[in-house]
Amino acid sequence: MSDSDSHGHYASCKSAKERLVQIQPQEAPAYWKSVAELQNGPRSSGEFPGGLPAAGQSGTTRRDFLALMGFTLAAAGLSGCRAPVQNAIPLLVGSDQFVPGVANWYATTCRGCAASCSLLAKQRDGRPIKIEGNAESSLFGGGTCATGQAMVLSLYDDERLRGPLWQGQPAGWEELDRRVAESVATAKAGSGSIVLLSGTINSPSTRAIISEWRASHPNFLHVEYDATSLSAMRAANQESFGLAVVPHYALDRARVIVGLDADFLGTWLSPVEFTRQYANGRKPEDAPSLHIQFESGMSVTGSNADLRIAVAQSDLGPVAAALLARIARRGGHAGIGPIEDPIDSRKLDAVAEQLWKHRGESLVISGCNDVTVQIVVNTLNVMLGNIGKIIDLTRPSLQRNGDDQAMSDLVEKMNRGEVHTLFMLGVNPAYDYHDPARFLSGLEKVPLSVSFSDRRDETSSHVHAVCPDHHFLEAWGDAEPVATHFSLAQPLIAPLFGTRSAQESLLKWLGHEPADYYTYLRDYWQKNIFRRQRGVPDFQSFWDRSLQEGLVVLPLLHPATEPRIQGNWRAAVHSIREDQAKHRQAGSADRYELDLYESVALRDGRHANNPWLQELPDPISKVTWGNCAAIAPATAAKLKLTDGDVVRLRTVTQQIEVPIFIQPGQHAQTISVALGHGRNKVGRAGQNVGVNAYPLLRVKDGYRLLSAREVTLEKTGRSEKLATTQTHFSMEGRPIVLETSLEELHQSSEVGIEPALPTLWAARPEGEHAWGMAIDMNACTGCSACVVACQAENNVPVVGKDQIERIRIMHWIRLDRYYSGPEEDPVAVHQPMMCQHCQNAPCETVCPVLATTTSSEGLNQQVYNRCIGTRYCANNCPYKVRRFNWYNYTDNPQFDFNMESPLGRMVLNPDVAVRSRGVMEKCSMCVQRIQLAKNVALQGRRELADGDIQTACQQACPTQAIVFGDLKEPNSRVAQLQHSQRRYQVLDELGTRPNVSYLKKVRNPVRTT
Amino acid sequence: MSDKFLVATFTDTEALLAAVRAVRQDSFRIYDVYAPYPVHDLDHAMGVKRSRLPWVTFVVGVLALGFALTFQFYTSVLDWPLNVGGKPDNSSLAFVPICFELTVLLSGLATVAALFLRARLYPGKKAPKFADDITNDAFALVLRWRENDFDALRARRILEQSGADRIREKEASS
Amino acid sequence: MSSTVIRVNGKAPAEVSQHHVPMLPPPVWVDGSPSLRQITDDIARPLEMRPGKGWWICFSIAFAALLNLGGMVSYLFAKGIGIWGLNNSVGWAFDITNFVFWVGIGHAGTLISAILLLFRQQWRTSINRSAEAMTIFAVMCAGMFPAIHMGRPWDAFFIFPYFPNQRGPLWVNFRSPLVWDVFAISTYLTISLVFWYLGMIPDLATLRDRAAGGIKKFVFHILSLGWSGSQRTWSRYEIVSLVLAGLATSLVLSVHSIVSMDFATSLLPGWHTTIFPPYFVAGAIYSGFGMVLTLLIITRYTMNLQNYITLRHLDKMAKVTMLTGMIVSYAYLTEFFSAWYGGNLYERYHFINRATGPYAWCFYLMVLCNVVTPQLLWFRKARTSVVFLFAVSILVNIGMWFERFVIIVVSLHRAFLPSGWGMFYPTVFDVGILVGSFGLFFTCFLLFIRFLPMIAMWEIKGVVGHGAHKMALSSQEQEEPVSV
Amino acid sequence: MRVQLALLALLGAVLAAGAGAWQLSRIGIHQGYSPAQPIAFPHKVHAGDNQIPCLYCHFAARTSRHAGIPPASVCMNCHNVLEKQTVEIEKLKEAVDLAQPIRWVKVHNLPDFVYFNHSQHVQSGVACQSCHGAVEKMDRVEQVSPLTMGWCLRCHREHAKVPVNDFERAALSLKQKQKPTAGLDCASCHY
Repeated sequence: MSDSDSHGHYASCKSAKERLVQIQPQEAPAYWKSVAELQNGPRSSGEFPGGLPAAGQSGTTRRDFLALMGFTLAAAGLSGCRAPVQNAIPLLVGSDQFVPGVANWYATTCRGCAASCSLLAKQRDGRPIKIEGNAESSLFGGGTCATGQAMVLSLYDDERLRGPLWQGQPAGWEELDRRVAESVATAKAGSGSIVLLSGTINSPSTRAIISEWRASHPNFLHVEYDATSLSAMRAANQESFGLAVVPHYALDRARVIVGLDADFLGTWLSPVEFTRQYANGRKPEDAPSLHIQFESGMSVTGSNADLRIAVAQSDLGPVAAALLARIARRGGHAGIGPIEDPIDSRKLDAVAEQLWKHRGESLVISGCNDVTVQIVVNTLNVMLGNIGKIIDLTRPSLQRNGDDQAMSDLVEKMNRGEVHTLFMLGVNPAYDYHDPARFLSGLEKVPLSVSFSDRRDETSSHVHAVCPDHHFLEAWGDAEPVATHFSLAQPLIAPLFGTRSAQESLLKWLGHEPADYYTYLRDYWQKNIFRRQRGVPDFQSFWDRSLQEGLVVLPLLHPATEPRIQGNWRAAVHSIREDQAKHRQAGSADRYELDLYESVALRDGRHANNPWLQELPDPISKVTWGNCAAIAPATAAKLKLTDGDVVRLRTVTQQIEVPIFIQPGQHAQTISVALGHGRNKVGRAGQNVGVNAYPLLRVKDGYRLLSAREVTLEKTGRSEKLATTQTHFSMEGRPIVLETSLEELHQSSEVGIEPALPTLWAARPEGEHAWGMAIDMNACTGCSACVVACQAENNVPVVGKDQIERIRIMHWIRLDRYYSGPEEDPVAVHQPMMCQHCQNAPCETVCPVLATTTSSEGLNQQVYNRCIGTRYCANNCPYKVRRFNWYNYTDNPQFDFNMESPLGRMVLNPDVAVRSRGVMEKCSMCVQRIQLAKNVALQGRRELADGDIQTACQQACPTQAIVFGDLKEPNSRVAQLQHSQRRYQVLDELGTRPNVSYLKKVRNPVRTT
Repeated sequence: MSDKFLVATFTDTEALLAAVRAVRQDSFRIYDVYAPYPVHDLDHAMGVKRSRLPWVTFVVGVLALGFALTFQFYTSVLDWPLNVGGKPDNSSLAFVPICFELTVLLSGLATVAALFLRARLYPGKKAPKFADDITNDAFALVLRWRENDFDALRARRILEQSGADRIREKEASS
Repeated sequence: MSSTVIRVNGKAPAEVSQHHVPMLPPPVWVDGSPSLRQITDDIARPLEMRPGKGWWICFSIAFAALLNLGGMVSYLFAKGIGIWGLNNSVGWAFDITNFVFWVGIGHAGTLISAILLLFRQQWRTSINRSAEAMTIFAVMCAGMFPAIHMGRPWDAFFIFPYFPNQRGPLWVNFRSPLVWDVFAISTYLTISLVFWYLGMIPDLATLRDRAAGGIKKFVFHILSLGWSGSQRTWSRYEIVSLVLAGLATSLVLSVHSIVSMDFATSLLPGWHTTIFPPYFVAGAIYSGFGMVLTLLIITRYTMNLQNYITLRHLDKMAKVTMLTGMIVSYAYLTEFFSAWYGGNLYERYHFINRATGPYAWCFYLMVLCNVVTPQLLWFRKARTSVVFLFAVSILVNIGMWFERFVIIVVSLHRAFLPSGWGMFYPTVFDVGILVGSFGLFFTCFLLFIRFLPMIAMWEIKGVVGHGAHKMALSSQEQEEPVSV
Repeated sequence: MRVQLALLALLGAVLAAGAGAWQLSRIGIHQGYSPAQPIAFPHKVHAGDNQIPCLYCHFAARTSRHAGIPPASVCMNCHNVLEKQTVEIEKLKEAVDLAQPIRWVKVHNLPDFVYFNHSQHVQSGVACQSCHGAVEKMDRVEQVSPLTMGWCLRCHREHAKVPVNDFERAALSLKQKQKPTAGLDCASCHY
């Protein structure tokens, strides 16, 4: 930045010196050692990949993280700071795959959650700096979720262990291996069982390793445990179909989707995949599907539904039963007694009507972890004939294998001292088990407990040995998210620290020599995957291709067999009815129900130390840095509560204190609290942010229901400030998000684009391109992937809770969420809002120093080094999308997030300047990508083609709601969309003439009368 | 070189004016009159012509205006036209305020500078002192004493008649 | 000058004087019929003796505030604008409010000395000098804020179109009102400074001749440019003063018009309105007179100059204050009317929000101070009660500060997209720097009245001279002795 | 004559100010910077006498943002077979044998806020010399260009058919409207 010349150097020199002292000797080479291996073979170990220092051009901070690698500013410290000497240290031995300054892309598989999306990861100068979806994937397309986008940052997490621990002390791998070997030996001798407690594992090779363990150790036990599990669904499917699986859904083929508290667009099972299918099935131009959502709290899914019906948690079952009763009556199935409708019968009639009308092409999903409900839902789908059409049981999803009962049994076993050796992989029960005390007491009784956690978390700080696993960007791996859909994961960088992949450890302890997971994986694929495919003759080329594409889809092993329907659904209905009656008696007005849901950003809590995700506003409440209790406006009024008042939620055994948030559309008797917050051992960013609600959840016949009953609410009198990024939820009747109805759209033939408003000024000569963007308000679900993608691509800083309370969020793209209609039953809409790149930009006229002007290609360009920070442009921007650097957010102890730490800064994109204090910034339409694409085209001696350039937000969007391109190119998608009759521009009556246009939201209301 | 002067001091402006008129009638040429404040009608009585300094203001003003206009036009239209909010390069209306300000600034400064030059006012100048209390409450009428054509006696008489308090001869370097 | 009939204490001199003089007696702006020598003594004495306790108390308070300013501003430069309460929704608040406020204060001085000079208003003579000084110090305070509100003053020079620059050359954006501001403010400051100094030269000469010797004499010797009181110089001098007065007058009207364009040329509801230039100028004069009143009432006591700054002066200024106050009130009404009549969705909402939103209390405080208070000045009792006037003058300044705050913050905090709405809460640094700017202002002013003649001696003499005062004096005798 | 003196003083002050301004405007320009290198590599011998094309060693400049300094292996391609020995070549071989990276000193440093892409320019046929000067004549590389924005623009203007000389440009734009070209956009270098 402009003042870095006068001041930055000094700072950077100083910091460089310090850093050289602390880090250079042991760690700095460590980063590069095996990148070199990766790139140039072992010979060049101990070197730095050539030319990178030139990246030192790009920003004080960029120079700093080079300093971290121990060379750039080596001399600068000494040479005084007036004109710092910059060194450049090339490779000794060159490499043909590695050109400094040119990014390489590698296909890999996400490990952010068990959904295992296929990814392309960008590696620049040896560092992974960006994650994108793999467009080749037939399941996930090119999209990602917010969490997936942020995974690259957790690679550079300071809290990761530098090496293995024994009894909390750093130890050597040999020592650990010895001790584990001993323990396993004694265990084998029969003094208790060996248990691998893991999250869902859908990596075939890893499962192979596990079965090897099972084979060689009779007393070996593998327990899969998910904090938010679907084990009730598996059990129900076992009963209904004889298959204990989670089915694979095809939302894009369903004409009617009825969701019962399943947030499939937000967090449920495989959100990216579902979001994509959902959007594909709802293109308003052809017949869009109808979506009805029954839920207690407002979820991303609910906010997109055509009809959203708020119901209490305890009424989900009865609702399912009531629907079943109606369908059964139509289908002529006898035997369901009268069921008292928990909600307005007309609504239920309407829903049943729709379902029945679309027999065979409808879908009922429930996220309820309650067997009876799931059985009823299964029966509904069976009676509607959706099985095999919309619901695929023969190619099930392997994304949620957790088994609640197995877990609770294990805890009991541990407490009985029957477990001798316990391995824990990707689980953190001490945090997310509903009875952590019980688990920990059991853990104490285990002679040897080993955790593969990458940090000292709630669990791993109580175990004997911690054998930190790699981050997935450092490791080999594979996955089978949905049966027969395989994908590979490959390392983009050599392990930053002395970690070891869990598989390698397991192999070693099995006695494999050499315990090399890569070889094992390769062999496994050769034996199992390669065999099952036709087409590629020799394994090497098959392997290379799979590695390059990252995924393989195989034909079914055994042909699909229609599952037979069995199971006593009448019993299920009966028990639901009883339960309902029981609850009715117990229930009273001051007893509330609790609805616990997975947080969109932090998921079940494993990502709590990722500052990008902590600062990502919740898609609905727009609250960052912590969770809160969503309460219906009416309830809040009744209790005289306002946003931020801290209340005590008390169940029979447990209680938490959490600030409330008044949530339109919240069910009056139900309070919703997000899970995944309140980690107390995770790291600087996520430590004690929010409240842990897991202890409140209720276990019903062995299944962890993400809900509770008989909850009392007490005021504490305290009040906290909620760090929310949007304070006003009504559009105040302003034409900001325009809507149209399906009929209107299909009837009206008139082309929607109204002639551009007249301008006072003569048209200026045009440049070569005219970049523009079109955003489909109907496709956008508010999943927020674009926000994090933009943050990762454009080096957007994290500012922290305090600054966000002061309304100083830096995100370049903002997801505005507005409500309309009555506040107990509102209609929501999400609007991505970023710089509109106006052709008559109000911001430009007022800038005294020409720091922002319109480029020849229609971009509103912001020149950081010219900006003097009057903030006049931001004041005059009607869209309020300009962001001011109130402080130095980089290398500033006051903002102790990733950009403060040398390690965290490795994620920065060298092609985007890091902004310094006092400078205005905003969406640049990823101009660096535009320039790169031009350069690539130039090198290929060809013209730019539509689609060559994808902005970060566009690329990340699972629904492809964002389209970027050249408006002057008549055939480009974006230019085509300008003719859509849904097209409009926000606030165009001001004459700003934006280059970003929106497509109206289409409403398709369900007649409920 | 040092000259001789005849200095008459007054305490009353009426007397001063009378003296000035009388002296001039008698075709003496008044060297100058010194007063603690600008006495009205004195210019007229002394026959001092109205100053032409306002012309400086005008000329410089016109030049400044021209400069401001051309400078803004040159920088934003000719030298490097940039697309600022889609506005025309030559947004002449937007140039008005600065044209105005520069005109006022430069012409104002020029006028004052001209005054200082014309009246020979500059830091460190030693003020000619023909009588005490000129800057306080005294008025002085000064006649130059030229050898061989200055009738000192007559001058004194006229001055005395018109009510001067004191009349002295004075050597001073002009 | 006899053409201007000026009522003394509401009655025409004709009525009050028992003398059968054919012509109307000239108005009297000095009490106690001092001789020329006595005028010199009265006005120069304060500068020659040690200042009194009152002065020291005021000065130490002001200087403390100034030090606080220095500290906070350095901290601001070290840390960044973030220490203020500003945010993404409200990009300007105290900083620009203070800027506009001080520029406004800066208007009275030039108005009094220039416009009243052109109108041959003699009552200005006792107050113009200090009013001009006030102008200069106020404009200094004002100029400070644009510089510090960027947080990186070392880059501020980008705002000047200078050559040579190695950027192509890249100039500045002459369409931006901020650039206009830079020129307007610097011009205004320079011209006021020159005007002030020019007017002071004869008095500096007086002081030079009074000074016994030593450093003081030397300094006055240098500053007075060898002024000798020559009538030939006097006549040129008066011409030039008139010319400058003309120029300065146009500045008085232009500067605040240009400042108002910072807002008027933007498209924000509440900013984007054509009424601003006249409205701001009136407001500026209003607040300026408020401040002059405050200062004069203080100084005429601390420096006991009741004979020169008479109640009749205060009465005059009270009248001007009332007039401009009513112009401002009219502007308030017009704004609301055009918002309603124009029917623009955003405009209407803005004004509803101004009167009923979270910042409504600021609005009503503003109305109380700027619309209600001046009405009391209809009463002569009010206009001649020093204590009351003092209270009014303070209220006027509070009101005008809040007017700017309302215009800036209330417009920004709820603009077009509700998603971008947010509240502004000042931090200790916002308030501290505002207080500090007063410290700067009063420190300068107190030093001024300590070391420079705060009343234009030669002009007073000009008024008193010509024996005119003898005549009017007699009218004094029947008048109540007003020298309070 | 005192007045004349004052005027002279004024004139002197103005001139001094002008000179000062010029100097100020040159702050941060390291034209002529020519640091000593760990191995005194003579471009004169390689690029000059032996006519080795720039892009043979700086191959990255074709495809990358950075021209890059050639890996030692590239040097060794020739120096393995050449029997000529000097102290400097010894240093090189030693570095290779000890797998000891060579710490070259960067000569051309752009400010942090500028994005410069070598490939873009190489591919558009800009000769290396037009920015780096006659490197093939240098024993030790020296920064010959000021590397200021104005200097960059000179070339970009030529490329955009806009006169470099301010007055010519002024004259031209009086006649016809300047067509905007990407090469003159702020965002082609600043982002």
